[in-house]
Amino acid sequence: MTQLTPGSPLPEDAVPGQPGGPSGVATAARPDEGPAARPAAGWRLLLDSPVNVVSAVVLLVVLVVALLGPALAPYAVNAVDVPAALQPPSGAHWFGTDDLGRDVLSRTLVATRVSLQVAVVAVAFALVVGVGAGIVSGYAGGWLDTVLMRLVDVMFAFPVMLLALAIVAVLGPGLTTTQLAIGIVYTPIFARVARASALSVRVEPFVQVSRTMGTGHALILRRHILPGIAGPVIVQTSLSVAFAILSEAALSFLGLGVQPPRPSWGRMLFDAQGFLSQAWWMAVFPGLAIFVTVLAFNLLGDGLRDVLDPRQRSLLRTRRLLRAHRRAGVRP
Amino acid sequence: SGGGEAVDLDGGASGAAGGGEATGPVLRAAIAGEPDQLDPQSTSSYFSFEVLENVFDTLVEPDENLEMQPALAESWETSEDGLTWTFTLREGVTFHDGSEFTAEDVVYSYDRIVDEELSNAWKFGSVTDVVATDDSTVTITVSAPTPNLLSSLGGFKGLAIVEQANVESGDITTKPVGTGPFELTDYTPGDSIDLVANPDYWGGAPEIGGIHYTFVSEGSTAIAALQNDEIDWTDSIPAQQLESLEGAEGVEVGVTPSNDYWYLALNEAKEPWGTVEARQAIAYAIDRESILQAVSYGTAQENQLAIPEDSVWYTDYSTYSYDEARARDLLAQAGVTGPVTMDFLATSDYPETVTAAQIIASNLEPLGITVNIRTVDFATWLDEQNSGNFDLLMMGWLGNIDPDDFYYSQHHSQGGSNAQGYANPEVDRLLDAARTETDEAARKDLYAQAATTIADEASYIYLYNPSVIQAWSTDLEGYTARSDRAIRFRDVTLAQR
Amino acid sequence: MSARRVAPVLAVDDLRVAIGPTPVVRGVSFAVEPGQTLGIVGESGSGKTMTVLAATGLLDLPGAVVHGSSVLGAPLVGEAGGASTGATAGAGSGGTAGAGAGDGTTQLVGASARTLRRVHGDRIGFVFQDPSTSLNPILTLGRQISESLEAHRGLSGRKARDRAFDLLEAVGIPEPASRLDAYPHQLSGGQRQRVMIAVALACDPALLVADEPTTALDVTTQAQIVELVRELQHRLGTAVVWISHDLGLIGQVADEVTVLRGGEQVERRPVLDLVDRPEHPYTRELLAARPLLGQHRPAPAPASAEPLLTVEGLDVRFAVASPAGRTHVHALDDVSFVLRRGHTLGVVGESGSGKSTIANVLTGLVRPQGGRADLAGVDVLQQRGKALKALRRRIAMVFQDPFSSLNTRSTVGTSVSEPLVVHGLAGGRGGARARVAELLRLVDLPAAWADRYPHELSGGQRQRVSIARALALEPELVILDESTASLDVSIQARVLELLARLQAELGLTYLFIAHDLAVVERVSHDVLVLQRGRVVEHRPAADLFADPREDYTRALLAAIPPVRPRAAADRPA
Amino acid sequence: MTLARVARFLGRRVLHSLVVLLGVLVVVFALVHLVPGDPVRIALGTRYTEEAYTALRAASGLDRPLAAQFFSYLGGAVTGDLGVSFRTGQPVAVTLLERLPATVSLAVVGLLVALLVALPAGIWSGLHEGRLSDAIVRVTSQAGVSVPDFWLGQLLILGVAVGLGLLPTSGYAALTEDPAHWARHVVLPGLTVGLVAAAIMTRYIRTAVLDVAHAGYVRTARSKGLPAAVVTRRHIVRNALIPILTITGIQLATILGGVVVVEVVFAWPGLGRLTYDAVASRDYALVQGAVLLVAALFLLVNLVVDVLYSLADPRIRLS
Ligand SMILES: Nc1ncnc2c1ncn2[C@@H]1O[C@H](COP(=O)(O)OP(=O)(O)OP(=O)(O)O)[C@@H](O)[C@H]1O
Ligand SMILES: Nc1ncnc2c1ncn2[C@@H]1O[C@H](COP(=O)(O)OP(=O)(O)OP(=O)(O)O)[C@@H](O)[C@H]1O
Ligand SMILES: [Mg+2]
Ligand SMILES: [Mg+2]
Repeated sequence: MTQLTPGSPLPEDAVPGQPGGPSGVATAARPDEGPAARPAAGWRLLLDSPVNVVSAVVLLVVLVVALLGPALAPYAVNAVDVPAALQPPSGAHWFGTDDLGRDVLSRTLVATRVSLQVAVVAVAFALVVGVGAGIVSGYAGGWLDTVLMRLVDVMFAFPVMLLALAIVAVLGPGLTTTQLAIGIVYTPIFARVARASALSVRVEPFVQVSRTMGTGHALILRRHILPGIAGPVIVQTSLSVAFAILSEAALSFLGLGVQPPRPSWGRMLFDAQGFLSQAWWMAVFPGLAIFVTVLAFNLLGDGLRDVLDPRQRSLLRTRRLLRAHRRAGVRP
Repeated sequence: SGGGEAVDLDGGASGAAGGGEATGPVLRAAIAGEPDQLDPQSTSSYFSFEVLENVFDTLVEPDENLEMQPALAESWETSEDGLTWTFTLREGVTFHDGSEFTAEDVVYSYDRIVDEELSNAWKFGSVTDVVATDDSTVTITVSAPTPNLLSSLGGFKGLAIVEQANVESGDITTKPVGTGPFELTDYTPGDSIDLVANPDYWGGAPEIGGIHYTFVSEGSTAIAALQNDEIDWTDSIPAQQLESLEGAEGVEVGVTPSNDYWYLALNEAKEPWGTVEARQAIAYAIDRESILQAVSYGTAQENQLAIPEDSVWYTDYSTYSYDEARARDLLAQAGVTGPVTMDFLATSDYPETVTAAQIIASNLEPLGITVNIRTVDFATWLDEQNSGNFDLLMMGWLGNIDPDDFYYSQHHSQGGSNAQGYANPEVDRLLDAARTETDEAARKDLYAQAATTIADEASYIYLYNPSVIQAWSTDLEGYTARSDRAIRFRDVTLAQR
Repeated sequence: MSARRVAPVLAVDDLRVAIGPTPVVRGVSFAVEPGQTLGIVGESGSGKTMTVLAATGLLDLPGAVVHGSSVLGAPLVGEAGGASTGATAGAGSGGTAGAGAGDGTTQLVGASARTLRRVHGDRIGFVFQDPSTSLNPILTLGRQISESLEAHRGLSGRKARDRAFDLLEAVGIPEPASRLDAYPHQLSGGQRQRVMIAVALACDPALLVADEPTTALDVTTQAQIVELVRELQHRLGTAVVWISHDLGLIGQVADEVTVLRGGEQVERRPVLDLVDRPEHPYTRELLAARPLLGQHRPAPAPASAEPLLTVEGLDVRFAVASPAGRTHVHALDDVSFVLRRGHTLGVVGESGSGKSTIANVLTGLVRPQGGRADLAGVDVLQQRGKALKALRRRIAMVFQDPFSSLNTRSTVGTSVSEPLVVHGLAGGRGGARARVAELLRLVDLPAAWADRYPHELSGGQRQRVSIARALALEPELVILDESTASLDVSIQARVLELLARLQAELGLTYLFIAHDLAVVERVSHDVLVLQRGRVVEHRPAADLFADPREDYTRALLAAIPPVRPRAAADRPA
Repeated sequence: MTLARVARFLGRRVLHSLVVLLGVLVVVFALVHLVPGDPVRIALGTRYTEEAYTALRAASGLDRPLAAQFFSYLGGAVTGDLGVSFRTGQPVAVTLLERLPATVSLAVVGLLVALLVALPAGIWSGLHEGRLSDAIVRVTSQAGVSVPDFWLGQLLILGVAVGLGLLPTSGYAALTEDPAHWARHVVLPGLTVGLVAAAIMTRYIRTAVLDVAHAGYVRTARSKGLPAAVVTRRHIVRNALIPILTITGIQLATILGGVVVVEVVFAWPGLGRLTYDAVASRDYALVQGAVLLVAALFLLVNLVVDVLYSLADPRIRLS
């Protein structure tokens, strides 16, 4: 469910258009002789939207927490204090305490690193393997492409959660397994995105030109293909990290992911399961942490897509101009 | 109808017995998990026994005080030398499929357990022969006096009398045929099991019409269902939610101290745990009170030996207390100087092991012991335990009645469950002697000595006896939560809805 | 021009459009009378589309603001122009004027959506540029035509179908009866545009707006569409606003022409006036740059020059996967030719005739099924490894689209120096920079532009960069595949000049691919005409243009607009 | 001719699905057979004896060479025999089929909920791009995508079932046996599944509508002066329905294979929970079968979507 969306092989959403690609931009400004003004840089467009700014700030905070987690935590993360168990939020324990008297705030903070680490390692794995396979497939074509893409089809036929479960069943639960399982599950989507982009970049005239000049594959890959697929891959990475966090949470929630006493958000929700009616805070705060982080990644991914998609991009520029105009108090 | 084929029902909770018999309301029971199979002699799942308790009979069975009472055997005699037991069987008992229950069925059932080396075969350790003297008499010969034979044969439905045809057809795993108060009519895996009252039950037909079991592992779900009158009975109640149930209208809560016990065991094959002092250090280092609170919310009974306080076999013992300084000393005596890492084998199937592990990890940290908690499924857990891949583990023993059950196989150097590798000739001698001692006072004394030594040397670090926690609707009358966790519904009545 | 002054069908006055703060149309005025055609011409981005969309109330852009006036006249076509009306015209169209002025006219700027809906399709019909996307793929043609009849005339069922049939017949669709239930993808591009015209004319509108209706089509198809519109207009007396960036085409269709530049109307004149006595320098520039037959000839090349490239029996087939299975396209079928050193060979033909495939074979992008190609003794198709790399230095290619043939992420310098780096000729950082500067100067660009990115350049400048890059390795043969096709005429003219100068200076040999015969005539010494992968004619340019032998060639030539607008020829002043 | 084309198109799709299914089979088989550890030993657990081990190994065919095992598994799978569960000794196929209706009924309810929410929201938002309402729909759907479904389920249990005591929190009756009972119980899990799916679908539907809304033929339709409702219905929505159909199919397939956690939270006896239990008890034969079944369902649903797609789109039907 939640965890599954990334697998949905929908080209519309999975593969945003090529930045600077030839398609769809015919109506956009085509300067005649005489250079055009340099358009607003991508990151400025990105930070133009308050939603994106808020998302970026949230992610920055999450990142800081992930890096400094234990230092920020008011209590030792695994310090058991059973007499103080199940205390509601208070001045001493902002997020209350769990069934072993551990500070929920401290655990939520420290869990940030674990949850993020699992997601990032898993997505990094998927990115390296998937993008590698996708580029080879898209650039080389031929039987290699056929074989790799059939393999991707096969991977797509597995429901994400079941595949992850099956991998955990085989390798046993734990941090490494979780990372590997999520990584494997997300590999095909990267392969598809990279392949689609590589394919579209490969037939770009500027790549054809390189080939007619006798440029070697390595240089073409490095100079043209890799930068060419960067946009879609960045978008996919942002979205995949979001979904990987959810996947980790789901696996840990089933008790098959991160193992105690190490806290992850999903594991904390697993621990909270039996205490829903007495200690809502055990479930609400880690759940919120997941929700907010994932939402920020998703919104930023959306923002990135808007900025990296040429069609959206021109629209954004127009809006930006409009706003600047309105601010200046000039009526067109 | 009585004889003839099993009555086929429309499979619903509305179950109406055939043949025009009067029927009572159907009891809806939510158990915390799903049986793995329904062959009483093969399964080791408590969820199976929750159902099968009401489907099968044993020769004898424990009453509420765990004294053995006649069941399929009406009476029995022991020879002078204590080596021959003669059981006289009840007449006129039939299986649910209508076939007659005879001595041959007893012989078949016991032979099957021994011949196929089913998990309870060890209970026949001293039995040399089981013979059907005539249709209603069974003679059992033992190699040495076996004072606990009755509790071995009747302690729980793992020793149930099964029907040969049912076993051989293979149906027993899904549609078992017994002699008990209820007949199993329908099993929908993943969903429910239906029993219908057996009008011909030798103990008298049950008042209720049948039982509809569902499997609800989520405690809060079960509790809500009970409060919403969707079920009449459940044992899927996490201790921490007991409070929310107490005083709830229309709900009765049963909390009874059980015969089960939970313990820690250190792998003596791994250093430094082969040293008594090192094990004792751990026994002093753990905060029993916190563990007890966290796993049971005050419902369990602390106990530094296995047998609970209510039992006639109880021995008073309270050597250990939470004492960090003492633990340090002992560790030093054991020659432990540097930091130690400890592999704690826990299992997700018994969440209390995971909870306790986290507390213990926190307790041992100041001693320089780093505890790595490894949580695996129970099958793997057993495998790891048997292969000796652990430093420390926590587990419980359930459903024991005789003191021999509590100590022999766990601590005798030849014991089948001595995974921690404890060996003490003196304990061996005491346990062997107690096995055949027929004088109850002398026997109790032998066990007291053995148990004290075992605890002193921390073969097991005993923690507590948990309670049986169940809750049911006030519409359900005549039900008691038993300390051996047998769920018996044959004598209950249920107000018509 | 007709001597009688009649009420205009559409009168636009001082129309201004801004998108946000950016003005894109700055005061355009024109009027079009019944039976007349107004041509709007201008370079890409000059505001042609914006003008008509704003004038007709079809502009639907967030942030667009329209000022000025655009009045749709009330009179029925029949009353005003004296031309015959269509069979069903007039019935019920009288009372449709919206909440406009009391005189029955309708102000379209700022009109309510309801008013506009009544006008669109009924009084104004539209034909857009791309016939492949303008028709709904999942509705039958009949349905798409009858839709507006239903909305505006209350026609449905049998009657609407009959009318749709008449319209399909009128726009020259063969077997109209069976086509009523066909879907757009079952038609060719030209046929689709005919259907679009049928859709636009369904309700006998007083005004037909055609925005580059032929730009996506072949020259021959373009000629047919032009003919069709003229014929219908003549029959129905419809007023037409025809947009194109091609002054030659506008000359053919328009009575009056409006020239736009950067959103500004630089000139509005009757077409003959404009052609004969252009006032504004920009108009003059446009006229001069117009590729016309028989105007320019390339500098003669030595006829005795040795052959540089010899191609024999080239054969290329592509496997194409369609939803219905695999089929084959015979892109090149036994193509042979010789190209002499210092000469230019023009390759012409309709879209899909195989022009680019020749280029792709020679540059190694496509592997042929048969045939050979010989570059001064080297077999082009058989080289491997080092020899192949050496060969790549000798053949350079310039592609059609200046916007996509440069990597937007690389600076001009990086792009131009890429071949140098690849072939190890960079000679260190400084060496490469110097050579890039030299190359940029060669194509008339400031050397300092090496640090610019493509988006900072105009189309013509980008194409110059592409040419500089092609020349980096001092190739013997330069292949130009539609290298000027996407440029505006004035810029195209300058690039063609540059090519001619480079050929003269460096002694280059060109393989010049184009679909525009006038352009080809301007640069080619020899011409090769391709039709569906086969060579139909291969002769010296002068001979071919003077005396085309094949029908196909003649059709191609006929499609080129004449020097003097045909409107003039048809209607003597 | 048309029929033959469609048949040829479908034939290729079926063949493709079969190839993929074979791949799935290989992967599933490899997953279980090429990893360290002895499934039989672990499956036996407490019941482990030398004989039982040998017997179960033989019964599950694990004593034969790998290739032989694969081909017999393949042969079995083709004839509907997926082996026996290590834990219960029941045929895997029978167990799976018993659980299938629960999952399918939940998935269908979830999908209905999703469509009910996502169709209007997605279409509205796509048609009103850039407006405030669009922004609200976008952020809300993004929030829906970001909520862990099990958390949502727990919040629903807390709020609706425990807090208000309105609906049962768990349990199940087959739809065919007791529809009223089933209906009461399906509400909460159905909502949980449906709301998350709705969020995802809203986003895709919005994209589909947006793509179409910018198409040339929509401008043509406007230029005909058609009423706005006609343009929206006939030209935008009908064209967008083709990709929406695909999205719906994929979503159904996704839900079918993805309700594991929700089934666990609501004690819904479907395939997901079965798989979870099988994983927890390391019942490899069952895991293998369940994954295979769900993958097959996924491919089947996609195939059905392709059929509908080819019928709905004249470009494929008649090309
Ligand atoms: N959707 C849009 N958003 C912002 N600016 C636009 C948009 N469409 C066009 N423009 C700008 O409006 C100006 C006029 O564009 P218009 O489409 O009218 O040009 P045109 O003369 O029709 O060009 P072409 O020959 O390429 O169709 C251009 O500068 C263009 O950049
Ligand atoms: N890579 C390819 N795969 C399949 N078919 C191709 C491929 N390249 C070209 N074709 C087909 O080969 C034929 C010739 O194409 P080519 O590009 O050479 O035409 P062209 O004359 O250059 O047309 P245009 O004027 O449109 O550029 C066309 O029918 C085209 O569809
Ligand atoms: Mg335009
Ligand atoms: Mg071409």
